[in-house]
Amino acid sequence: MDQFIATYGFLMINMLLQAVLALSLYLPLMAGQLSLAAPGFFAIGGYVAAVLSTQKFLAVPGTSYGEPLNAFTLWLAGIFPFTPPGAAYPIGLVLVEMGIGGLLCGILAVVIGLPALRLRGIYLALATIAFVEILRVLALNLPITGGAIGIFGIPQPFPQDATKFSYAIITVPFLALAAWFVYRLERSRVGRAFIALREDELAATAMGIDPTYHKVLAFVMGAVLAGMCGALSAHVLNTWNARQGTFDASILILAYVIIGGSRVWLGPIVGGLFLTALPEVLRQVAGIDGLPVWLSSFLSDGRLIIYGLLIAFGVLFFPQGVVTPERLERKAKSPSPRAAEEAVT
Amino acid sequence: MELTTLLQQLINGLSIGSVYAIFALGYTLIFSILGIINFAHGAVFTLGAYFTYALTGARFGFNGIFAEAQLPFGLPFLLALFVGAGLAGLVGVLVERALFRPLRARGADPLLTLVSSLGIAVALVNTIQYFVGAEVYSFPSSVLQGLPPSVNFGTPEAPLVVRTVQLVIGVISLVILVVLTWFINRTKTGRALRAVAEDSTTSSLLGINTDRLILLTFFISGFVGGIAGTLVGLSVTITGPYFGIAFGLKGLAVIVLGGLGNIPGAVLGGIVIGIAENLLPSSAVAYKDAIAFAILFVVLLIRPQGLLGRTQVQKV
Amino acid sequence: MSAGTPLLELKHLTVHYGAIQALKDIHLVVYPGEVVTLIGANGAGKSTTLRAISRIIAAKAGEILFEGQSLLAERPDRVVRMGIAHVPEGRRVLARMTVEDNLLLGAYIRGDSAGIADDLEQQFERFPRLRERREQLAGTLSGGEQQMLAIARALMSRPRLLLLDEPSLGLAPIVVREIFATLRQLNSAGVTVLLVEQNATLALQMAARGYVLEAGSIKFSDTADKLMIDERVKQAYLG
Amino acid sequence: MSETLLDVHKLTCRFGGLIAVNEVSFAVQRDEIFGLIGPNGAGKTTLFNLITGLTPATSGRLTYRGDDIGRLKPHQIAAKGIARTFQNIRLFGNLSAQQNVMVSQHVHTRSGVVAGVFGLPGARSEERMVREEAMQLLEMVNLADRAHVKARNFPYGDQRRLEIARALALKPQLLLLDEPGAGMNPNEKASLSAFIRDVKDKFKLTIVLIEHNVPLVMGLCDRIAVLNFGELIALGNPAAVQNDRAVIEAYLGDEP
Repeated sequence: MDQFIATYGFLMINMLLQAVLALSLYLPLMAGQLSLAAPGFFAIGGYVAAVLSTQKFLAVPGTSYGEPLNAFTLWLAGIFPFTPPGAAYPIGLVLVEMGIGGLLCGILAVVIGLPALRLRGIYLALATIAFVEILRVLALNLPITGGAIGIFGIPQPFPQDATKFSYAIITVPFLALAAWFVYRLERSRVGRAFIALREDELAATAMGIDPTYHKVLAFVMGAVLAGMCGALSAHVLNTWNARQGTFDASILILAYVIIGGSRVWLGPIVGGLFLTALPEVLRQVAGIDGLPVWLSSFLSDGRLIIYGLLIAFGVLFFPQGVVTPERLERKAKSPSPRAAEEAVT
Repeated sequence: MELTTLLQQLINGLSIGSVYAIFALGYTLIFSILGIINFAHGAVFTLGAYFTYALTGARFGFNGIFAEAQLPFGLPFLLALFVGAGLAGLVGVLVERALFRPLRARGADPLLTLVSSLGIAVALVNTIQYFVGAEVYSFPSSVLQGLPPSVNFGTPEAPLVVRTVQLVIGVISLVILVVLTWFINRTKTGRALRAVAEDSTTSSLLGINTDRLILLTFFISGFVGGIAGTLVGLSVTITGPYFGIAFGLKGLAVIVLGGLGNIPGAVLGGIVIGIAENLLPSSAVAYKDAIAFAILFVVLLIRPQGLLGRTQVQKV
Repeated sequence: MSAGTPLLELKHLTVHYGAIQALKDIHLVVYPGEVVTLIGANGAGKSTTLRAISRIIAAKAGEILFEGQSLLAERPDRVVRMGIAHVPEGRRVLARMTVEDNLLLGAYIRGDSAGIADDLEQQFERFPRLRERREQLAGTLSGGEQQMLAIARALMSRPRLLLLDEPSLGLAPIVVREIFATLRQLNSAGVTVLLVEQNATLALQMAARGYVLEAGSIKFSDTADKLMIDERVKQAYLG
Repeated sequence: MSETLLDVHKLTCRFGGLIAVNEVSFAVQRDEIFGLIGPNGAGKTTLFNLITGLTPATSGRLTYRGDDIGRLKPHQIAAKGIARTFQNIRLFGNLSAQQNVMVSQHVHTRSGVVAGVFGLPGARSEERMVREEAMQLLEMVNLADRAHVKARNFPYGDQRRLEIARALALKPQLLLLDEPGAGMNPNEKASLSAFIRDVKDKFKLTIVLIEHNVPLVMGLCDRIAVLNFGELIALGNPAAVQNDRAVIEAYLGDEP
């Protein structure tokens, strides 16, 4: 088990983070807005955490890291008593960074969203791609982001010998909360307005739903989630640079949502978890004894080919995604055969 | 800026701009007919460059399945360029047959086609890497055999030196632009193509086999994409399998600037962005790659239909 | 008149739009040389019937025969090649192309450039206003001119059966009269016509026989003269 | 029948060179059923789009209960109490019948994201109320037994009734019905008049309707406006309109 966690700890954490990102793209999509801006906000969140943790909030006293905390950060760190002993950085501050990152992204999302969300369909997608690319070029050139090198040595809120899996203590609740939020949102008045806009914007506005307000709201919620996710990811990765949150990531996150299912909260999560794990799964399959050499070499070196083809053909076979509201409902209504049997006896 | 420098920058801009233009035409043709952006176009661009590279008889690097492989023959550059582009066109055809047509037949949301094209891009890029590794390849200087590396259009006192490669690229792209424009505007098939782009249902009521024309569109799109890939590869280097992705993104800026689905718009957009990038003051060169996207973003907000596009009335 | 083998025959034709049944069990026959009309209210399924014949929408069940040959396995462009031209509802001229381009596209299936040139001339004789506007973009034409263009374009394929969907839609009475006069000429020149019209009076004046469509089914059919005085038709469509 | 609910004054709408609605003026009185007829393409639906703000008017004035609504956005007009149905039915296809109706209660409810997500008491009671009201409306259109069926899976006639139920959930004073009988079978059509009257009385509505079925319009409407080529060519009670020469010529074709 320890061996497994040591090997796959990082992968598992990454799966959870990607699932959150998938939710952040799903939120605007819920209101019918195809926004690919999530990686941009993800990158900003990461830089916020990287800058704050390496330059503003200083390290825990008694460790080899830097100077003592100032009174404010000490106080912040003190609110969360579960900072593991021996850690270079309090978990509490990671949470504070997530809050700040999310807040900043939310504000930026309002500024960008108000003009951009007048665009429809592919035009909005293109505008958000432009946003992500502009951010990337800025990140490569600005002093505060460390230029091409980026920011490294982001302190870990866990003892030095701990595995990345320790992050589960933040990541699991984070994903759970995000999922719960979206799940509840779908059943609320505002969520219903989102979905109505996605189904038929014209009819929805004729029924009294303000399109601009709800589109911007959905966009902002997605941005906040992506920013928080970025802040956490910066700690997980230990370093942050302009390669985080690029156009490639936009593609990938969109694929999570479309393959997983774009009409219900569980879809993006399943897509994010599964597609993040897939390359590793393929690598493992390649390692099975007895496979012909060419096949195992293809499975390991060519796994991204398979990955791409799976996305390309996945939409052909699962046009609604793997998880659809209908499938979920059927599951919920009809008890499993086992349960039915037990009920009889 | 001195006049000669300015002229030189303009020529450079025009040269790369015309490559942007033919590349963007590949996007815009497919968009005008299917209403989707084919994100695999950047990967097809890369493929074209690699095909031509192989066809000139050049040797591959140490990585990948084809390590150190080399064709037993070498075509002259111009021939290799067109054969390579033709192969890239066939890849486009394959993508349409295997994916886009079945998706259309199921009445799939355009979003699905978009995601599917992204998947194809990932698969193509990694296929390249699988076979020939991720090294940088540059065309051997012998491809432009006999031509001097640069030409001076000025006087010895006031030189106006242009790299021969820029000229070659500019001329080839302009020829392709002219031929393509003639084909679309003056031939029967071109007329049918425009009809399908405007209204595919009505076109089929006129006896046009829309599926076949869509296939042709994918071939042309892949072909011009492949040409652009080779030309950029010739001008700089082939920077690896991801060569086309960044270029592909820039192509998006070009077509939005001109107006999605608008053919003259793509040409205009390409040239505008090519020149804009080359006129950038040297202090801002680091931001060169952001120029296209800044233009894209601003154009979308101010005039989403692009420079030459028309507004569409929403039907209630 | 109604003798010999039918040119077009629909048997048990059923069409669905998603979960909604648009046409149920349609039977309809058109003999060579006839003008047959399909009348009914908005949404009764008139256009759907024409679209099913042109194979733009799939039939769920039933059979469509043209000169005894099934159309169900054919693509839309093949149907045109077999001799059926469809003038769609709302005209659907290619607005961003010239009048001439539109007409030439009508002859897309043909390869005889001399014959095409003759036919082009013939359309310009028939509709002189199109000649004046030859180089103009079709989108800039008036509604009546667009309707003429749509009909002329369909004729460029030399069809044996012309499917006409609401040619009077949105046109002034005087223009409508002009268009219907042309249609009568065409018919006497040997073109068979299946005409869909909401304006029942107009349609019945021109047609030999008519079918009345209601909510996706044929309610009844008869000769045009009898339908014209039929109380049920009068009540529902003639006011 | 004296109070003017909706006043349309010299309303004009151009699309490029085409004049879809040309200087149309009329007033709809509170409590009447007002018919809008005319050949296809006469501008009837465009007029509905102008009234509901979906299409901006080129010129002219729209007054609803004394307020100028010409510059309001569609959702603001809906909130003021004008509801509509669509000629080609625009339900939220993937939502259940009940959810479709619940969407329209948006303007009468308040709870925001936080209240909704955390299930605060206010939001919960609001949600319960919205659910119940939706069921009542569905019962009235006889769809309550299929409240959880997706809208797209209903037959044509049921979809029309569901669309009316959805419009009623806005608690409008003015209801615009765009061809409520289109695509209905004769049985459904026959009961449509009674249904519309019933709805009108129950909800104290004023109704403007576009309809092609002549007997239906003549039997149902208090007054009728006739449009042709975007112009108002007649306005009056059914008998007067039916005998108007211009109407006969425009609407019924070139009568011999």
